[in-house]
Amino acid sequence: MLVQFALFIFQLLVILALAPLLSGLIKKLKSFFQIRKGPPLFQSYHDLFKLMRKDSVVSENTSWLFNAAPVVSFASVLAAGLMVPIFTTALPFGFAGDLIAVVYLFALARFSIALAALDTGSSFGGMGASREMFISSLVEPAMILSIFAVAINVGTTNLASISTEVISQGMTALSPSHLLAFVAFFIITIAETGRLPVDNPATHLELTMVHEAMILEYSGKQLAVIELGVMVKQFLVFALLANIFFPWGISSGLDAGIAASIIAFSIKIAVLGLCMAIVESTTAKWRLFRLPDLMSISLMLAFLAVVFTIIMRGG
Amino acid sequence: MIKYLLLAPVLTGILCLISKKQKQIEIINLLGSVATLLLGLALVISVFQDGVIVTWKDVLFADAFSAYLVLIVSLVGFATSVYSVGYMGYEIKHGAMDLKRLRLYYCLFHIFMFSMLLVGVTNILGLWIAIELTTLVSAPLIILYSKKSSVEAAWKYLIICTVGITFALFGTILTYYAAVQVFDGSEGAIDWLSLVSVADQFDPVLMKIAFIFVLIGYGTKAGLAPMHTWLPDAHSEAPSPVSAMLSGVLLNCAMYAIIRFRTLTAPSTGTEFTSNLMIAFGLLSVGIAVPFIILQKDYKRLLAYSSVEHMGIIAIGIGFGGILGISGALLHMFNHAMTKPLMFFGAGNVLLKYGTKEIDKVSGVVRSMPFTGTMLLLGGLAITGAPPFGIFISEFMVLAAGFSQGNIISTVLVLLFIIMIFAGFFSHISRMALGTPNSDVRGEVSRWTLGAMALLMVFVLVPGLYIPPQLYEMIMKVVEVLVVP
Amino acid sequence: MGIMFGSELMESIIALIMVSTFMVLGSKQLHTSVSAFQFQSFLLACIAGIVAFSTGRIDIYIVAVLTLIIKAILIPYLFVYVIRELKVKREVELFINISPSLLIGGVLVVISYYLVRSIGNNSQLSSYALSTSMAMVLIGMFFMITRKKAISQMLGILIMENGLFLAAISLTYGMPLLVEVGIFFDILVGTLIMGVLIFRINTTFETIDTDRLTTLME
Amino acid sequence: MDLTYLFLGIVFTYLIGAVLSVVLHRNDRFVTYASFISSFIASVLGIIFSFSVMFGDTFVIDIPGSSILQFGVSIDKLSAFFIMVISITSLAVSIYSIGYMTEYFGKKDIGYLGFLFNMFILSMILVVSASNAVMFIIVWELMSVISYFLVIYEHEKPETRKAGLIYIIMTHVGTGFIILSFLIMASASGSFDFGSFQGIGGQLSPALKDMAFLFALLGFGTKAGIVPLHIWLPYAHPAAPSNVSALMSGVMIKTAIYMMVRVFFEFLGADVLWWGILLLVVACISSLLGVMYALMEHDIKRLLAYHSVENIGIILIGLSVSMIFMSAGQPELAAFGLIAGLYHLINHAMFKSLLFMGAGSIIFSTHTRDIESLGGLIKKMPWTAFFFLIGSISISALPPFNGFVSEWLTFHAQLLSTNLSNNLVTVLVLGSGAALALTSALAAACFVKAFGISFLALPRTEHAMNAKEVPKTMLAGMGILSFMCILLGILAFHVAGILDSVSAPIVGTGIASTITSGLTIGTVPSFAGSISTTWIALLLILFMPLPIILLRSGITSKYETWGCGQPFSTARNEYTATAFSKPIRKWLGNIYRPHREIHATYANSHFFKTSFKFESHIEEVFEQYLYEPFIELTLAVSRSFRVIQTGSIHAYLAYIFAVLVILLISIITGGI
Repeated sequence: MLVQFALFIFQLLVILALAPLLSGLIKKLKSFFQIRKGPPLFQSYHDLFKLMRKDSVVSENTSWLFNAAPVVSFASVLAAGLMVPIFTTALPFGFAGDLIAVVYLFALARFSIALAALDTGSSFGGMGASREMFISSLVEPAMILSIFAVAINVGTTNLASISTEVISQGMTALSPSHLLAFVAFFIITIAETGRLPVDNPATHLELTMVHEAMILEYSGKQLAVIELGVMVKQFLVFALLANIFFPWGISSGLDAGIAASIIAFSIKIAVLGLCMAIVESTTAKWRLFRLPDLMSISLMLAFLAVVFTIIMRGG
Repeated sequence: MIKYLLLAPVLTGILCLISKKQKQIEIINLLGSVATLLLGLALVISVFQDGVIVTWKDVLFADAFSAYLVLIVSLVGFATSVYSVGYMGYEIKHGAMDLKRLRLYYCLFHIFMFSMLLVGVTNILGLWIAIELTTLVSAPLIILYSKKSSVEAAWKYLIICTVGITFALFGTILTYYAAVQVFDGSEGAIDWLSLVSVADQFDPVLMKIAFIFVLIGYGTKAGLAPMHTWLPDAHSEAPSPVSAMLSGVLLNCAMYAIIRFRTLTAPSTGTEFTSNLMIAFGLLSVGIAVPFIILQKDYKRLLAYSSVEHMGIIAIGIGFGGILGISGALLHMFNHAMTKPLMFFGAGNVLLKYGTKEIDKVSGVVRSMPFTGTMLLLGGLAITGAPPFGIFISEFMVLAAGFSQGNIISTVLVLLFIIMIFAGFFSHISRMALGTPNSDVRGEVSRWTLGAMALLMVFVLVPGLYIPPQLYEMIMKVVEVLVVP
Repeated sequence: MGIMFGSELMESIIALIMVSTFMVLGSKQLHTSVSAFQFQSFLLACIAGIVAFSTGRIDIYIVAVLTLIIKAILIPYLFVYVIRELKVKREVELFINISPSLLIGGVLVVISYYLVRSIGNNSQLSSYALSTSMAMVLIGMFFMITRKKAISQMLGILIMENGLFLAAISLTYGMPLLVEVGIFFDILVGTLIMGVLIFRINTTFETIDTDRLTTLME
Repeated sequence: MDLTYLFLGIVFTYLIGAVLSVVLHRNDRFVTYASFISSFIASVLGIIFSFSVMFGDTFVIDIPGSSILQFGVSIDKLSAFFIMVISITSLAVSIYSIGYMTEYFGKKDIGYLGFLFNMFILSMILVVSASNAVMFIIVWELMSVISYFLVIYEHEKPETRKAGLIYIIMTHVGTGFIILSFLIMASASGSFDFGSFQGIGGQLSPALKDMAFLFALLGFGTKAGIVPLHIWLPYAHPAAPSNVSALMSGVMIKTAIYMMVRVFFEFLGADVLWWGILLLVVACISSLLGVMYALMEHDIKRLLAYHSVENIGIILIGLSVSMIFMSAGQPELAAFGLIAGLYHLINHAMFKSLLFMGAGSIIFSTHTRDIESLGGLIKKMPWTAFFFLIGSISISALPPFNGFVSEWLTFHAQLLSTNLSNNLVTVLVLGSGAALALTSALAAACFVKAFGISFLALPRTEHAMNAKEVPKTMLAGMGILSFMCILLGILAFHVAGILDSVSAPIVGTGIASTITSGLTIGTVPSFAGSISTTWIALLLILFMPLPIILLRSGITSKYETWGCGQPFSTARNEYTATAFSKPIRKWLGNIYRPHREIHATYANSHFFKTSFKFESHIEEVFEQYLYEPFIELTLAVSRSFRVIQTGSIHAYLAYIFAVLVILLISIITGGI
């Protein structure tokens, strides 16, 4: 029981502590590719602390929902965080939700922020919410199919079990369908974390904003909570990518293996961050109405992954 | 018993003709129809308790089927005579009728009743005379208002039905001839019972020819397509109470004749011959009603075409045969006889108040005349075969019979037609009943008309939820008479 | 079954009846048609007389007399009366011309003949009478279809009824008297009502051309 | 025996409610109390009754009857489950109606509605309890007819009349198919008793069996509202008073699912593979198109009606997957699919009725159904907003509410198809997961729109400006169902056990012990995966204080929304529902076929617009390309038949003559 509680706290702390670092890392890597210095690696922490110290200005049009949305979205992202294996597969709340539940917890976060965006009555809020829900509609089918592809491969949707199962399969797990599913999921990650070419996290240009448009009216502490939530979500999605598809090195409990696990995880995340930075640096933002094409690619890849898995099993 | 039953309407008719005042005529009418109803019920009871009644030199006789028809005729006759008091009273009040015409109307009405009762309680030749008599009596009833269109309708009615009836007589004579050959004497029996007992010895080809003539002949009168063409004219042009009688009972009388002849024909020719013919005519009738109901602009014609449809369903039920098919058809006769007059009563009230027969010019009846409007809507559902009304049950029985006899294609076709008719019919009725009234019409016609409708509504609704064991037993007895092994 | 006496005579009378039917069908004058009908009714009365004589039944005598009075005298008179009163044009108006009509009439006779032949258990006379009467019923109806005037339609019906009568009297030697009387009564009343209606039509439509009676459609 | 009295008690309480409504119809207030309190009491009895049957034995009443018309009641666990769904919903709706009907006081006859309302619920209960086909069809049509009369309650409006007509015709067509299906089964069993229909599939020839299936699918599909038979829903639901739409959409269309389960599984045995596949395809199309059309609506009730199409699709996905498993001889998996379907069914009953009541509350206080003219209602009607939000979250399948559980179960039912030996079918079922995912994402988008546009930001018109919170009874009705939504979400482990006892007799095996353990529900052993909505809810509650503590300190000041450079921002600057759904409209343009019309009038030059009007429509594809051509064809054929009735007596006589001659000739030739 005590071990469980320790794991619970540890997982939470790790998520909250490392999420801003990942943001900083990607920014840094991107700057590297753009041959500029870029912000310091820990700039995200500074930003958050700065926002925490500020007062909030809230639109007079809003209702209680505007204040509740950051709370709900933050809580749901954290709850999801407890189901995602990061350093260990011995998750205290692994039973409480599987991969599908994690996806839907993210959806809950998105839902609440989108409503809050509409609550301000600003055109930007509406536009952001509209686009966000549009993109999420595009992402969802591909996401579920790639989850299916992974799940039928290993016979489970529980994240911890997926990791252990993939490890136990050894290198045979790296089948074509596994890799296809990975690519599909990577594209989804781009959309889910609001990165180029889907959304530009750095922009405040009205025509291209999606997520930023939604939270335009937030300021101060509330903005900090939202930003932290977004970072955590990004961290979790990366963790998913890392530990579903390449779980090697993850420890199976709170023991000595955890140190190795931390190192392995850091390397995996860094590599993924690098990939993301490369993608972001080499593509321009796409028009909103070209996104369906991108998501169709992802959907097709995921579908092929499913088909390959089914064909491979024979019968 | 039978004699008194026949005497009552004749007496009433004569008394109506010689009465002086409107009140007097109405009272005589009501008393007369009550007497007829009671005598009819008495006849029904005694037939079902004691079996077949034969009186007056074998000319008059009553078995279960006769009793069934008598029941229908006297019930609807009673309701209609109650309705007539309200309807004709309104017409008199508004100057559309005078006392002379009123007298004539009631007289003819009761003679009409007499002729229809006679249909049920006589032999094969008497049947012909009775049916011809119904034509002759009802034609003047149609031209009661002597409008241009009703004269035309009456002429078509008279000519086409007379032609039909002539065919029927020819068929009857051929049947009689077949019987004479079997009895091998100059004096052939003409009562149903003796004929049925030897029907299997009749010459099959002769009986085929005879049945074709009878089917086309009485089928004309029963409104089977393609001999139905007079029906929408006559039924829509007649005053509404008369339309109710024409549609509700007269068609059944003709159908009664066909069904009777079927029991004479089928034993020698085989049931396949009669069944195929009846199914074919039935399907044609139901089918032909579809386009005319869908495109109809006149609500009384709408009801008339619906009668064509229902006669078709009865024919199909008989054609499918089997206990289920025949009992379904019989029950359908009853249900249609209750529902169609209800609709014509409603239509009559609408006509009196709105002064038009065009569907498009009537709206919001439930607002302007709540009771009539509700009855129209419910009746519209009932007549198109929606549960929980009686017609649904009998239609369902017919369909079930079709399936159990393996006539699947016909059954599916019937169902298709019925549904299309529902769509057409109900869209017209709901357009009339719902919405806001398009003129400042307010109030019901008279309590008499409402009472008549309420009475019929009971008979429309009850068989849909509960078939009393008495009625069921009665139908089973009739089926015994009609089933051809 | 069968009576020896007069069966040959009856056959020839039946042949004459057939001829009279074609006379009705073939005449262009209304008066000629009515006369032909009158002649036909007279022949029918003769047949009834023969049957009555050979069977010795009183009621058939009555039938013969009734036929003579009603069909051969009363109804033709009624026709003449109506024609005179309404000033009906003498010339009949047709949908199908006389010669094709006659041809179709012939076809109908052939159909009747074949139909009756397929009935088993028939004497020669009765099959002869039956085919004639069936042909008369069919031709009567055909007559109604092709003639425009209301009054011609009445005539058609009466020819059909004559056909019936022929069948009734020669096949079964008459039906019970009560029934016969009933049938006669019906025919008479029917004719009267039709006559009345023709007057009504004439007053409301100002023509008795039934082709004009087409206000009721659909 | 006690149950008999209880059942009769339910029936008679409804009847008493109906009779009282008629008797008291002159006094609006009395009649409202009388009829809705009766239906409330009856609903309570119904809940008690259904639970006693669900945890007891099958309940049977046989009424001896003669002839074909027989009545009898047979309530097994499946029926009891549906009685429970009906009763819970009608309980809430009854309370709601007490307040809602005040809207009609003095305008309409309340007694008429009260009578029909009670009879409507009663007919639904009888539909799911009927033990014989004839009785079933009668009460089924009774239900349809009564709901028709409820739909046309406000028949003064032309669109209501149109809605009623479309509804009754469609439902009648459906009944026709049902009759055919029953007749096929009855011709094999020789009786109309449902007991004799059990396993009748084995006695039918394959062709007839397929026919029976197809006819039943078409018949019940019409009532359930599967695409393309759904066209009546978006007309009928908005036309009816909202309390009635809540019942119609929440429960009535479910009765079709009830009978589908009976016919497909119990009667026909669900042992043909393509049935399941066909149903799956239909279900996916329904769910997708349903939600897609919902997105384009800004009439709140039409929007909800289209969502019913969507949710029926989701229910049917569970059902069809279960059928596929049945045909593959895997009853445990079939049980899982069926549980998923039934779970979504009860969920949909709860949140859809809740949402319709919410829509009713909006209409009650704003008198408009157009969400474009709403806005800001969350401040005027906080409780309504709160309940509507719960409904929205539930229908969007967000954890930990009930919609999430059933969609999770459905996803897993789809995943279980890996146990099928047929690769093609497996791929198809897994592919349908994408359809379900898209559906649920679009549903979330749609409810962000529906809730956001109508409740949030500033009021767009006077309607919304003058809105007031609705009476307490209405809130209570919504509150009950909101509570149920949460309960069904967080007590998933328990509900799944109950549903298993419903599905076990149907598929032949119970799987409760394998799928539930503690507070979690999982899948069958061949596949791992589990959730615990209870724990998710606890975690969410646990984490909520965290940010709240962070936010607590510091000053929050109010200021106007940034007006995008305009001096001030007003309601006119707000995003509209049409604008919100624009990206999706453009993306799915091939399906929607949107038309846009822009009318601008100019003063002097091209640059000075005096007025500007923008219109955007989408095509009603099914009406336009399926129903209208059919109707046109029918009318054209009918017109060509008019020639028959020329009015010429000669033609009429010629018909008779022709028929006679033809028949006589065919005797000669031996044709007949």
